[in-house]
Amino acid sequence: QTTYPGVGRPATPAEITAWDIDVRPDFKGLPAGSGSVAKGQVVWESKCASCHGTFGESNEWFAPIVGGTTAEDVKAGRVKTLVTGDVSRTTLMKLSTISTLWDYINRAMPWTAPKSLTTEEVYAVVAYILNLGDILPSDFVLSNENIAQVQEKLPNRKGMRRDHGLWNVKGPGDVRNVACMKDCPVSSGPASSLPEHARDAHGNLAEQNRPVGGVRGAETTGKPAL
Amino acid sequence: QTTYPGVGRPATPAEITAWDIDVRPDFKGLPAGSGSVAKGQVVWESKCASCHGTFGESNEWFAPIVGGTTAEDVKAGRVKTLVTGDVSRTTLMKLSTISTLWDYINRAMPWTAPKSLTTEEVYAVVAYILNLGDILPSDFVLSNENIAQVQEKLPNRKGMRRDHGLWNVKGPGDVRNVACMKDCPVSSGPASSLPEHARDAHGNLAEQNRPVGGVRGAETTGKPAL
Amino acid sequence: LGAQAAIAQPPGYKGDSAILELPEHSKGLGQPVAARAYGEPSKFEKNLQRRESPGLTRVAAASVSFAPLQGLFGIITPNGLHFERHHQGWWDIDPNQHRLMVMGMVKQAKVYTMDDLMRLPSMSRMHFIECGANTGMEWGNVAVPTVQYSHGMLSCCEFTGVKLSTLLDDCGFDRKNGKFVLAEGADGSSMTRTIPMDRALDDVMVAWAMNGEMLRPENGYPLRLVVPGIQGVSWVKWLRRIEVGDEPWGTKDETLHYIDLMPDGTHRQYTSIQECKSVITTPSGGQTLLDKGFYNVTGLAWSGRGKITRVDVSVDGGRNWKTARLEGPTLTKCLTRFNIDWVWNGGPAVLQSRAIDETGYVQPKINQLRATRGTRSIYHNNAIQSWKVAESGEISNVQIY
Amino acid sequence: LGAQAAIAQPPGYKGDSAILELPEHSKGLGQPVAARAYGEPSKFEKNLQRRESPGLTRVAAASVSFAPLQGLFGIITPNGLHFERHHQGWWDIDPNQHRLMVMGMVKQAKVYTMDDLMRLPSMSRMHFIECGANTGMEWGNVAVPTVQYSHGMLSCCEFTGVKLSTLLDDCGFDRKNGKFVLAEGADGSSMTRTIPMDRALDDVMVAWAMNGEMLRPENGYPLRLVVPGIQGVSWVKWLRRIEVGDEPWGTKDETLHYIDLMPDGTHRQYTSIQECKSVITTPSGGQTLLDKGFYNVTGLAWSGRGKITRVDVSVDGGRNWKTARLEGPTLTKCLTRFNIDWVWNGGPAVLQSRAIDETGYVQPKINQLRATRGTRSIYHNNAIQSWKVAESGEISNVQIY
Ligand code: HEC
Ligand code: HEC
Ligand SMILES: [Ca+2]
Ligand SMILES: [Ca+2]
Ligand SMILES: [Ca+2]
Ligand SMILES: [Ca+2]
Ligand SMILES: [Ca+2]
Ligand SMILES: [Ca+2]
Ligand SMILES: [Co+2]
Ligand SMILES: [Co+2]
Repeated sequence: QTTYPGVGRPATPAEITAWDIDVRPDFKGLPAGSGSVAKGQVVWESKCASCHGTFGESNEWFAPIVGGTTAEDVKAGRVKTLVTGDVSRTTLMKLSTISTLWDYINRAMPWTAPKSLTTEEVYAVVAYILNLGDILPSDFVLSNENIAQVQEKLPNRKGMRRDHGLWNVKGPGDVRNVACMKDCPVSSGPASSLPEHARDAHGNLAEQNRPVGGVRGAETTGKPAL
Repeated sequence: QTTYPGVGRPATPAEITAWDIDVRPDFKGLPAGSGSVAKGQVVWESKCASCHGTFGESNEWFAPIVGGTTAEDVKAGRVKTLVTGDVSRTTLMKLSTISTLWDYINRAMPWTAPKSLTTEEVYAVVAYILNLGDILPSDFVLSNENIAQVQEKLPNRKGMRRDHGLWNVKGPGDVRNVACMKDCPVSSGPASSLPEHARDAHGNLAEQNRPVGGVRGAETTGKPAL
Repeated sequence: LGAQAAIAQPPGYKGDSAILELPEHSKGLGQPVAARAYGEPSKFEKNLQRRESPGLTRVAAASVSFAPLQGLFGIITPNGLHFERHHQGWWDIDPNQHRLMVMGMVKQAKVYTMDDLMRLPSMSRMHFIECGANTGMEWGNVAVPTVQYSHGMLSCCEFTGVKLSTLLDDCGFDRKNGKFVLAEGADGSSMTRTIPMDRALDDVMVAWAMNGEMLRPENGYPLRLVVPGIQGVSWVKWLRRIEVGDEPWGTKDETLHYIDLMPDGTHRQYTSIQECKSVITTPSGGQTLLDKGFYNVTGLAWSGRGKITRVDVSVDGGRNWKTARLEGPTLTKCLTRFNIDWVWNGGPAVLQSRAIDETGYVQPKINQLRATRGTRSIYHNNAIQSWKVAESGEISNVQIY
Repeated sequence: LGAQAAIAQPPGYKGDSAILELPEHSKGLGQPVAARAYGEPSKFEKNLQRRESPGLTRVAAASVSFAPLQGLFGIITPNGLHFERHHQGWWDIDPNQHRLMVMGMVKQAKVYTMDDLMRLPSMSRMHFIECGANTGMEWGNVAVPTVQYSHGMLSCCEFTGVKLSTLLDDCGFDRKNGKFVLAEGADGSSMTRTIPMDRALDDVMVAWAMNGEMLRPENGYPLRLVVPGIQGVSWVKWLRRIEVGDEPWGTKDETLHYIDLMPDGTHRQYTSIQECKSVITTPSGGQTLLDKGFYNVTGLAWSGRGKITRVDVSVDGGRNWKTARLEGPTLTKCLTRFNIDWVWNGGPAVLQSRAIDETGYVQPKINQLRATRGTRSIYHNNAIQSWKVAESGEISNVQIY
């Protein structure tokens, strides 16, 4: 006897198969199959490059997918420029689990036709992206058999941490400010102010505020701050 | 020194005059002036009768203004049909304070051109309405001088009460139900049910309910209740 | 396998095509952000509208439109579906041209612009607003089919504004002799209502916002009075003037309407407080249950005298009752949403709810109200509402006591 | 006469023409009820829109529109102005074709229609939703002019739905080994997020309604996850599937985005909780004070770890603080509106607010956050916001600590 008679029904196996597409870092959910770098190049150039660039370098639609990783990083499992650099981060610089790439492309790409790729195409294009990033050789065939070994080549595979207080609702905050009330220490003057060019970068603020009330939006079209 | 510097400013005498139009039962606020029944008839027939009927009898736009009061009532100050009758109530049957009529016509009538009447016109049309109700004679001239005496002729002037608990937030409720929880006494069967003709009097209820959820609106167009 | 597996599918049944064939929205690109700079409900929600009750009033500019309570959730009424009641039509007033005058028995009569008012100490409170005539059509016999028409002159918002007492203080009102306040609107009817000073100094607000944005034109933009617990007609819209006085005003809607005809032929005047009331909104009249089984029965409870402390629900026409869950927060003079489990066995049933407020007042039956007020009343019908469930699953409005 | 009478009018001044000459709306008949079956804001409110930040994202279907906090009131965000964040565009999904599947480590995988879900025991709760990237543009230096762009990925609604735990129980989930839940959307991105089981069993809801009506299409109609206190990206919209599992999923938005680059070059993953934060919304950046004198300073405070207990406000850039009034109700993981009096003397000033939640956590300064997380972060910037008031009355965005 169910607690909620008449509500819901068992899912059929075919229904579960149709929707249960997620692939986990431990490869639970990964369908058997394979795809070559060569085939991946075909997929990439016909279905992906228009947005992401022939070499995955495009900044046009999204941050670049490929770039910023070295053979050193592949060995270390840590991307060095993340420690020192202030550069924009590519997908491959951040990627710590290959399942993430597989799962995401499989569910969401190409952007205007998500879920249109075959399993082989997904394996292939993942392989090709890693090839573009100099992680896999040009003759590689990625498959459910060898994907765990490829995982061990990801440049940033050791780059993630979960030992912080922002995952557990009872966890500690990062910083402990104190609520000083009187004659509190403060820096002298603003450490940063809105740059003059940013004042109108969002349009005329007068038109983004109510024309009534105790305040008005500042006129920012062609006028300097008063 | 005000608590809220920069906020608000004194009202000028002319501003107060322009807006302070209310007339109270004790005639505070009533402007000096007068108007005859005869003049009232002219106002009524040109500016009011189209909606309220030549004799204030119209049910078209609103409940009738005139009717349902007797000479007896005028003497007693209580409208008798209110005690016994189950008839629809006219304005004059309910009216307990003449200021109410004066104030309302002055501020709100004619409906499509409120506040367009002169003070004389308001006195006149109030007089005419009371004449239509057989409360004032046809040669009467209503004025701020005699309005208090006319008040003493209103058929329902003694018909109002304020001794109840619905005016004071801490007052007692009218009825004291008790929250019986088990085997409570109930009448047998519905004392009243929705008449069949009322089921579709508000249109097709299927179109007034969300087409999703645990319930649907009943189809009430041309279909009897199931 | 769980018990549900027992609900066998036909042999060869693969599954629901809504699952097996991926929908377009799972396989394509949707619309961009800010496609609608000010959003609207789904096109599938168009049935939920505010509606008039045919024949209730003669003209639509002095009329009522009812909120579709049968399809609302929680306690907040979406502004687009807030009930309407106008006496001479609604206007979209230029807020920069709107003024509020506070005068009468004050040391200094003052004029405030909207700029001025919005600079004053502001407050935000959630309150219900109910027309005194709500459920008025049901004083005699059952008259209307759905909860939209029986109870839909009811809404609830978070209001923001300044306390009326702040303005009265700012003008130095006569604390000794100022016993009443008149509120007056700027529309054609220039609606006027008397508020006793104890209310005015308690929780009455001069408000410019509802549910996070400015008042809607239909609800008094740019300024209205909020008079918690008191019938909606006192919540003067398009508020232009406050006068302090020593006597009530006996205005048209205090002398000719919003008065209660008692059995002895007298009228009660200034009946203002909306007493403790509740109603089941889903399932309710005019709805049909899809099939037997489990249902969440939900509704609203409120009291003009304070907080709701308990709501009981009966499914057998008032013979036996169970206490419903109240969704927090339970606030003073605010709607409270209640929910309770129900398994419909397919037989006839009558659903009722009964609210209790913090004064201990128990929502009455209609016959109890009639015993005091007779049958010729209109306003302040806070009786227990009964919904009869037929074996077909169709629900209809009945009176049972 | 009061002190105000001192503000003398020019000789011969009769008064304001907006008062002396009665406006049209006081002398005519307005529009009827239900002129708009679903209402809209006043035409004078059109400046308050949700807006994109130019250059922030490359494509508007994977972007953000910001709520105009500078003009909102109270805690409820009107649905039409709720912020948007889509990854592959929004859809208006037919609710009768929508399904929710609950599967994975459960005794019985089940499919629910919307009809099914809306029959289950429902609950209503008010919660804020904030994108983890809110205020992200300000990690380095000041970048945007107004609170709409600095803090406008923030909204607050009353949500109605069923507890996720009710569904998990209904399917008999594996209490021993089921440690995480995956939520998946039905849009093109089929957004997936991992929710730890302790959250899933606590206050997470599967919701179909916001602010009294069904979800808006932009916000997940007909079904979304509500994960109180957790960043908005986890509040999966157009929810189609829940899977119970024993490991987190490391999805695209858990591995490539919504991760925090620490000074040592590692990324923090699964940073989810929106820590205690506040901001003054009026007066705020890009606004100009009308003149000297009294102002109500108002803003919002919230915490993903519980209730707000106190908000302090400084007008001298953090040197001295006063405690603001909190508007009730103060609810857990919900916006709290604060207000405080201020008299602007015409000199320069810097306005700041600092919230404290029930865990005792005090909202930090940006330099304190940077000391821990460095300067290359994007998400979870809950720093104290500073608004500098120039002598002209124009207010601008600055960082002061
Ligand atoms: C029409 C443009 C378009 C096409 C074609 C396209 N993408 Fe994308 N891609 C995008 C956009 C936009 C995003 C960012 C989506 C978001 O914000 O969630 C994206 C994101 C991605 C990401 C995630 C990057 C990250 O770091 O988050 C990957 C990987 C990716 N695409 C791979 C592919 C592959 C492989 C194909 C072809 C099979 C493809 N894309 C085709 C536009 C496109
Ligand atoms: C165009 C139609 C129209 C015209 C012309 C008109 N009225 Fe009215 N009158 C109404 C309506 C509609 C109401 C009800 C308003 C409401 O609901 O508040 C009303 C209400 C009244 C009432 C209140 C009745 C009651 O019991 O509440 C009085 C008195 C009245 N009118 C008098 C007049 C007078 C005097 C004039 C002319 C000077 C006039 N009316 C012209 C339509 C009209
Ligand atoms: Ca069923
Ligand atoms: Ca799975
Ligand atoms: Ca510029
Ligand atoms: Ca001023
Ligand atoms: Ca007066
Ligand atoms: Ca009929
Ligand atoms: Co009313
Ligand atoms: Co986000």
